[in-house]
Amino acid sequence: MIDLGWSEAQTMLRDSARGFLAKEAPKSVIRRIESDPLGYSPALWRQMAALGWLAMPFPESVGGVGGSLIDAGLLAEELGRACLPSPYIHTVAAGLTLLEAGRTDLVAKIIAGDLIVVPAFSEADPRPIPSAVKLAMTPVSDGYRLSGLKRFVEYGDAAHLLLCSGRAGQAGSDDAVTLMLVAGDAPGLARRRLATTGGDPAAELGFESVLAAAGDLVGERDRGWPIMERTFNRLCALRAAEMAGGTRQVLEMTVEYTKMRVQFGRALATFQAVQHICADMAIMADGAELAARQAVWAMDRGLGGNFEVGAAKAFAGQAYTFAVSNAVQLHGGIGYMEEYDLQFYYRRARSEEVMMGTNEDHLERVARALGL
Amino acid sequence: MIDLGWSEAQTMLRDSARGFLAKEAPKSVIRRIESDPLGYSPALWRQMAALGWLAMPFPESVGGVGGSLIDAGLLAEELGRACLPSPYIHTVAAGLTLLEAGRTDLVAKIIAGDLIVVPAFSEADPRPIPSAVKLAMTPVSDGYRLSGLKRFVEYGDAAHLLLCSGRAGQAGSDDAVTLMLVAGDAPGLARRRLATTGGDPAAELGFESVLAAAGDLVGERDRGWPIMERTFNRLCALRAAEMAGGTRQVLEMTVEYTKMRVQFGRALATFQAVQHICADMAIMADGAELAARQAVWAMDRGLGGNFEVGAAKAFAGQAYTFAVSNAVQLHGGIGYMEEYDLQFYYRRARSEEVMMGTNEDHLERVARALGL
Amino acid sequence: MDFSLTPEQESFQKQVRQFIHEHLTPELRAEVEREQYAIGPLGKQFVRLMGQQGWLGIGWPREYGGQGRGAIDQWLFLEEMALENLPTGGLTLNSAGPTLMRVGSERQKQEYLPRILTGEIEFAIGYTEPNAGSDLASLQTRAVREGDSYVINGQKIYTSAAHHSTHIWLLARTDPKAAKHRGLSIFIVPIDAPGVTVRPLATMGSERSNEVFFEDVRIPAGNLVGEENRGWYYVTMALDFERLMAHNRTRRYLEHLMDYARSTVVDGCPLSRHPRVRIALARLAVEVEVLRLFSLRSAWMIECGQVPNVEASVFKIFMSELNQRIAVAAQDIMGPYATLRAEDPAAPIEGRLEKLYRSFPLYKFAGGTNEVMRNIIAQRGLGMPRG
Amino acid sequence: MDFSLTPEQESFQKQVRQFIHEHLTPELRAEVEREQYAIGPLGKQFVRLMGQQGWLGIGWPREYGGQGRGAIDQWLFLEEMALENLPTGGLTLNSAGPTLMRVGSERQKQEYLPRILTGEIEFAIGYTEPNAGSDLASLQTRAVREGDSYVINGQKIYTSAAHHSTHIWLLARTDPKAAKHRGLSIFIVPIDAPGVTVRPLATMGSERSNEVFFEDVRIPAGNLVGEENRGWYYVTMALDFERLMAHNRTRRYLEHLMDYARSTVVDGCPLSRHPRVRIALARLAVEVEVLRLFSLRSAWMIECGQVPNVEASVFKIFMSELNQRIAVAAQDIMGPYATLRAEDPAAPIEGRLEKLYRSFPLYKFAGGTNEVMRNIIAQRGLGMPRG
Repeated sequence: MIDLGWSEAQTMLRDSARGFLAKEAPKSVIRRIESDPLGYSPALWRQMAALGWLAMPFPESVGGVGGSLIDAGLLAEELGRACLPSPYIHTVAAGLTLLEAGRTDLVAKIIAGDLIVVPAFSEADPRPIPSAVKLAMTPVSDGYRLSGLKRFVEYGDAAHLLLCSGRAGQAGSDDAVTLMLVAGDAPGLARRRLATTGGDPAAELGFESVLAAAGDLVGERDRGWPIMERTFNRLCALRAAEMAGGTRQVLEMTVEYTKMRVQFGRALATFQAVQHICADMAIMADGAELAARQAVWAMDRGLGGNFEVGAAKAFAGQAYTFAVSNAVQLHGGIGYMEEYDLQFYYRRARSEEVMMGTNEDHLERVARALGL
Repeated sequence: MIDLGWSEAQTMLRDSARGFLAKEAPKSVIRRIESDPLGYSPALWRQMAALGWLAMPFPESVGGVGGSLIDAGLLAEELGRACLPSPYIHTVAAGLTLLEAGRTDLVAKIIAGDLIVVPAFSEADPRPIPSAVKLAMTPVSDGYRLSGLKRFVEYGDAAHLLLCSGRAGQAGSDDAVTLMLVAGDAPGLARRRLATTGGDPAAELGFESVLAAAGDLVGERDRGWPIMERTFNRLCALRAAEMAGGTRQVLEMTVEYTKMRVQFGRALATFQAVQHICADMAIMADGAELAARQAVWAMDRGLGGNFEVGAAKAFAGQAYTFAVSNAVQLHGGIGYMEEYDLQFYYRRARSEEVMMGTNEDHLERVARALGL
Repeated sequence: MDFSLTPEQESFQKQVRQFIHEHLTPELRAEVEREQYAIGPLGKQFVRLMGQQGWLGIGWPREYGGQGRGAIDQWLFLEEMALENLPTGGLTLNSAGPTLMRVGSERQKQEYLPRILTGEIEFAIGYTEPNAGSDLASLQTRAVREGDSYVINGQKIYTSAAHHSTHIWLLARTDPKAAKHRGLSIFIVPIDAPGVTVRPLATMGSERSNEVFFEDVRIPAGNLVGEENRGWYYVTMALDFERLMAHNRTRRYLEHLMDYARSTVVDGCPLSRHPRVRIALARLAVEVEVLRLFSLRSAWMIECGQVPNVEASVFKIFMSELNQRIAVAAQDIMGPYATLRAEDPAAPIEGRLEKLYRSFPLYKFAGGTNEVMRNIIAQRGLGMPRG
Repeated sequence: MDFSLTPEQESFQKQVRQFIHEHLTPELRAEVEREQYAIGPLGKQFVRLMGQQGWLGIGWPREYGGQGRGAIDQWLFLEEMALENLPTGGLTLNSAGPTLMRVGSERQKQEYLPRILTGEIEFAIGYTEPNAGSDLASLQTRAVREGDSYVINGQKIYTSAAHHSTHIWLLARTDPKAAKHRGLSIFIVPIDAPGVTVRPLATMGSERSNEVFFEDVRIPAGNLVGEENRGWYYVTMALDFERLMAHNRTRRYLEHLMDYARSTVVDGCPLSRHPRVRIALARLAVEVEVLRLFSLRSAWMIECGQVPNVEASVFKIFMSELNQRIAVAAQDIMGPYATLRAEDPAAPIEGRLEKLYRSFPLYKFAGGTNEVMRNIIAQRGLGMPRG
């Protein structure tokens, strides 16, 4: 039954999350996190685990709270509003894949806040298409040896565990992708954090004959593409939710600022040009929110989701960068200063728009989903 | 020496042309022309000839007034302002090619207002690229027999003479294009006016074994592409000037209307949102004008002009359609009514943007000119 | 959070499709394409048929002969109809009718409501005047009480349905001394009342519109709707009944363009495989999906008993500007073929996208200009102060 | 109508190129990239060198030691410098200096003008305050006459050159009772005057900016420029000297992007051969050309003795929004590589387009917001009435 609102429980979760983040993750904390080599806050991570955020989408049978991906999406919106760097959506998306692969041992650790797992799919060619997966996974007696490069892997340098895509077969079809878990501290793995616009810790991972055990295969060898695609879709749906949250927050900050800022004896908010720009931001924010929520819902329902997720990621990306650039314009000088909060969103919007598939990459996925 | 203004003589020409068109070509006349099968007004054409407009770009040695293409560009701007359908720019562009080909006999007739010649380059694939030219020109003893189709040929059904592109050679390279003059009433030539948005008389020409005399070859057989390109560039530069004139006129009409129209006790022109839209229209109008004038100047100077003309045609096309859609929006209902003048510009802008190469076709030409 | 229909809603949707499938003849389809908003003879027949079979009243309360269905069902119905560009009873059914239910006299209810439901009565909405567009409340048409009658003088413009309607739902000034919003009243004026003249207005988009002139038009006082001088309030109320909007008309334009791209081969492969065209189409498809979500949101809010005021403005702006983007994309993809009108034998997809170019401005200024809509979003939605 | 340079202008352009070629060391290039508008030690040296060789004064009248060249020559000079992002003396040379020539005292002219020309003196422009941005005339910094001195108290913000300047060109309120435009005056304040504090402001775009605080700063009355309370008039005059703008900084961004597209192979061919990328780059190239024409137009008008007021606003809006379009196109073309900052070893084209994303907002609000610029075009250019 059509229901576009949050339930009562979800409303409570949202309010408590917003309160928690306002108190524990003000911009001073985020500033510290951005300059910290880890790129996220382990202390906050433990608190998030204690609040049950990491248990949210997992069934009670494995120690979860039996919520849904929709609850995780709600939290992603709040994380986006707070602009807090954290591997939450990555760990949730990878965790659900581990759950499906029967790795309840790892899921339990995730829920406890003891394990950060992130998907490591993107390479030198960062497009989310099978042919871009090139990491070599050479079968050896005791498992596989991995060689190659991953790039733009968010939290890839801090994660305990990486869910890596690669190629174990000879040539074969484009789709013959294999998924493998690799420890973050595996010998032969060189991790380097990239310096990005967003200050979010995307990393480059160099694999030099990194050993992975046969038991760390996720799904079957050469048949990993559907799993990878599902993981990717969940991740991108949550990312769209994050961006929708960021868009909404930026709109609200801008409306507040223009109400308060007086020029020519009038609040900026009374100028028609200002109102019309804010109205356009609101339209984009509404669209991003609805599209993102539908994408999360579709993934929660177990639908394929290529269309919904592609649409959400592309639209939310467009909405977020539209919002931040107009927000800075309406703030004038102060919005451009490092010490003001808006710049976090401005920089993050750029990174989020192009990571995990650019808008155009997702539009290409949409085109395929439409049979074009 | 940089000089972006009109000379004194040009200013006089402009004022007299504007006065003439205001008096002789009001919208009632244009309405009549649009519904007339000819698609232009022979009476006005004779008056234009009498005013020396057709003599403008031709040297005195052939009976011209020794003006320049720049003067013709100025007149094209005024024709665009008046929104008058007329084969002026077509005949000027084709006429200069005839002049270069030594056909002073025909040029004299053009100047006298007795001959309308139009380029007939576009076919079923209307892109302005050599490979799109397919009209067969089969050599026979007494000349060539032409078979095939031309489409979107402006004034093609009313012109006395057509400057046709085609292929006389076997296969050969893409560039092996041949140019040929064909009488409008040649046996085997079926001409049909298309029903277009702009109401401008673009035509479809069916050639069934149409005979053209060997003497009507323009340039050398198989070596027509550079001539065709030069003709096309002159034509498009003048078209850009027409569009720039239309853009300026639409802006002025809109500013006047918003000054006069009162809503909520204030002239529309006092609303900031209205002012900002008009400012954006003005920016585009200025850009279109400068780019068009530079393109006309470049062709007058005998430069290659692919970059300047491509830039002008693409930018003016964008400017014109931007202007008309905002103009209708600011006019509200009245701008949407057939009996109001704005709709002529609205419809014409669309046709002019996509005829003679779409914006993208011209951007592709720009890309090539830039060596991309 | 749920984006799916109930099984009952799905089955209702199927019924609507079935009904359309049964009654959409090629002739009706052709008429609809030709006439657009101006309903022709076959369209009128179709409306009557819907009336007979109860389709007009799906959203009306049972006490007035309707089916009393929820907003989601109504929305599904509108969507299916919009996909085929079919008439649905329009503002008569969804604005004037519900207003009459609330504030009409018993006699008016009995006289009009049943015949609205059968499609016999149709109102043309007579609000806008030459000098009262966005600033509607400044209108000047006068209605003066004389005994048991009102005498009406003035002029309306852009009265699009006037030539196929039976009545005009007229907003006129009854108290010229009151503040401009306070001296207005609503009247029902038969289109054939002496002194009413309908003059056709041709539009750029080929939609028929009209001017309506009132010269000493005398109507019974009983044709006043509700109380005198409360007209502005009723108009506002009526607007709130119009918040349900279908997005499928826009979707259909995009489908036409996709069909064109799939079936047109350039440089050896269909345009739909050219990267630029693919991405352009996918971008529009995403926006059409967002538009669908906007229309779904309004339906859901009404279903929940809320009035989607700001949300309807969001839909309206996005819809109208998306129509423009589709028209512009058509131009980029089709080139000069985008300029061929339906009557030209070489026109692709029956000239529908050519027509869209001439029509899209209508969506941007009609029913409240986008500028006014943006004011609403900023002021009511975001709480920004009036300028 | 002529778009070509005279042979003399072409030869002057060659001289400028030659000068740059001789003095643009890799070290200076690196500093310029790093510091952007914050001129570093090598940039300062370069300015002094230009001063010694007479390049700073090419547009100044001969009587003040300049070359007295026309606006087209000045424009050619600025364009060549902008292409390499080199400092040109900025507002000291092109705004404050010419204002001093017109309204400065004889002593001020002798004290400042020669040393401006040698690059020894540089002014930071002290106009904007935290509560006086677009509405500059509402500024609150006070200058009070006390005997032979003025005592200044207040705060300026976004004083971008303050940390490498020798003086501040200060706009302060001298008559708090007058209408807000009428009580302002211009002062020259040495940056090392007691009571002046420069606090750095870091920006998102990594440009250095500053706040400047004035606490009982006492300056000689002779540092008043022109007459008391005529400051607003001088500011307006000074702005009219700033109408000459180079477009080449924007062009260079596009060239970087084209280089990237030419040298990056995707799916077996360079990005510059991918249709979507080609058309996107060509579109930007057309817009850069239009921007060039806008800047040329201003130069030509000044050459003809006109003040390109509205035309400068047209340039400024188009330039700033084109910078944004280039940054967005970079994102579309480069994908995540567009986010790599200069300090990352994997960053393409030295991170310049990454930087542009963080910087482009500056162009849109600094030096008059685009909103104010649009007001100017509408009101002064199109004659639309004030709201």
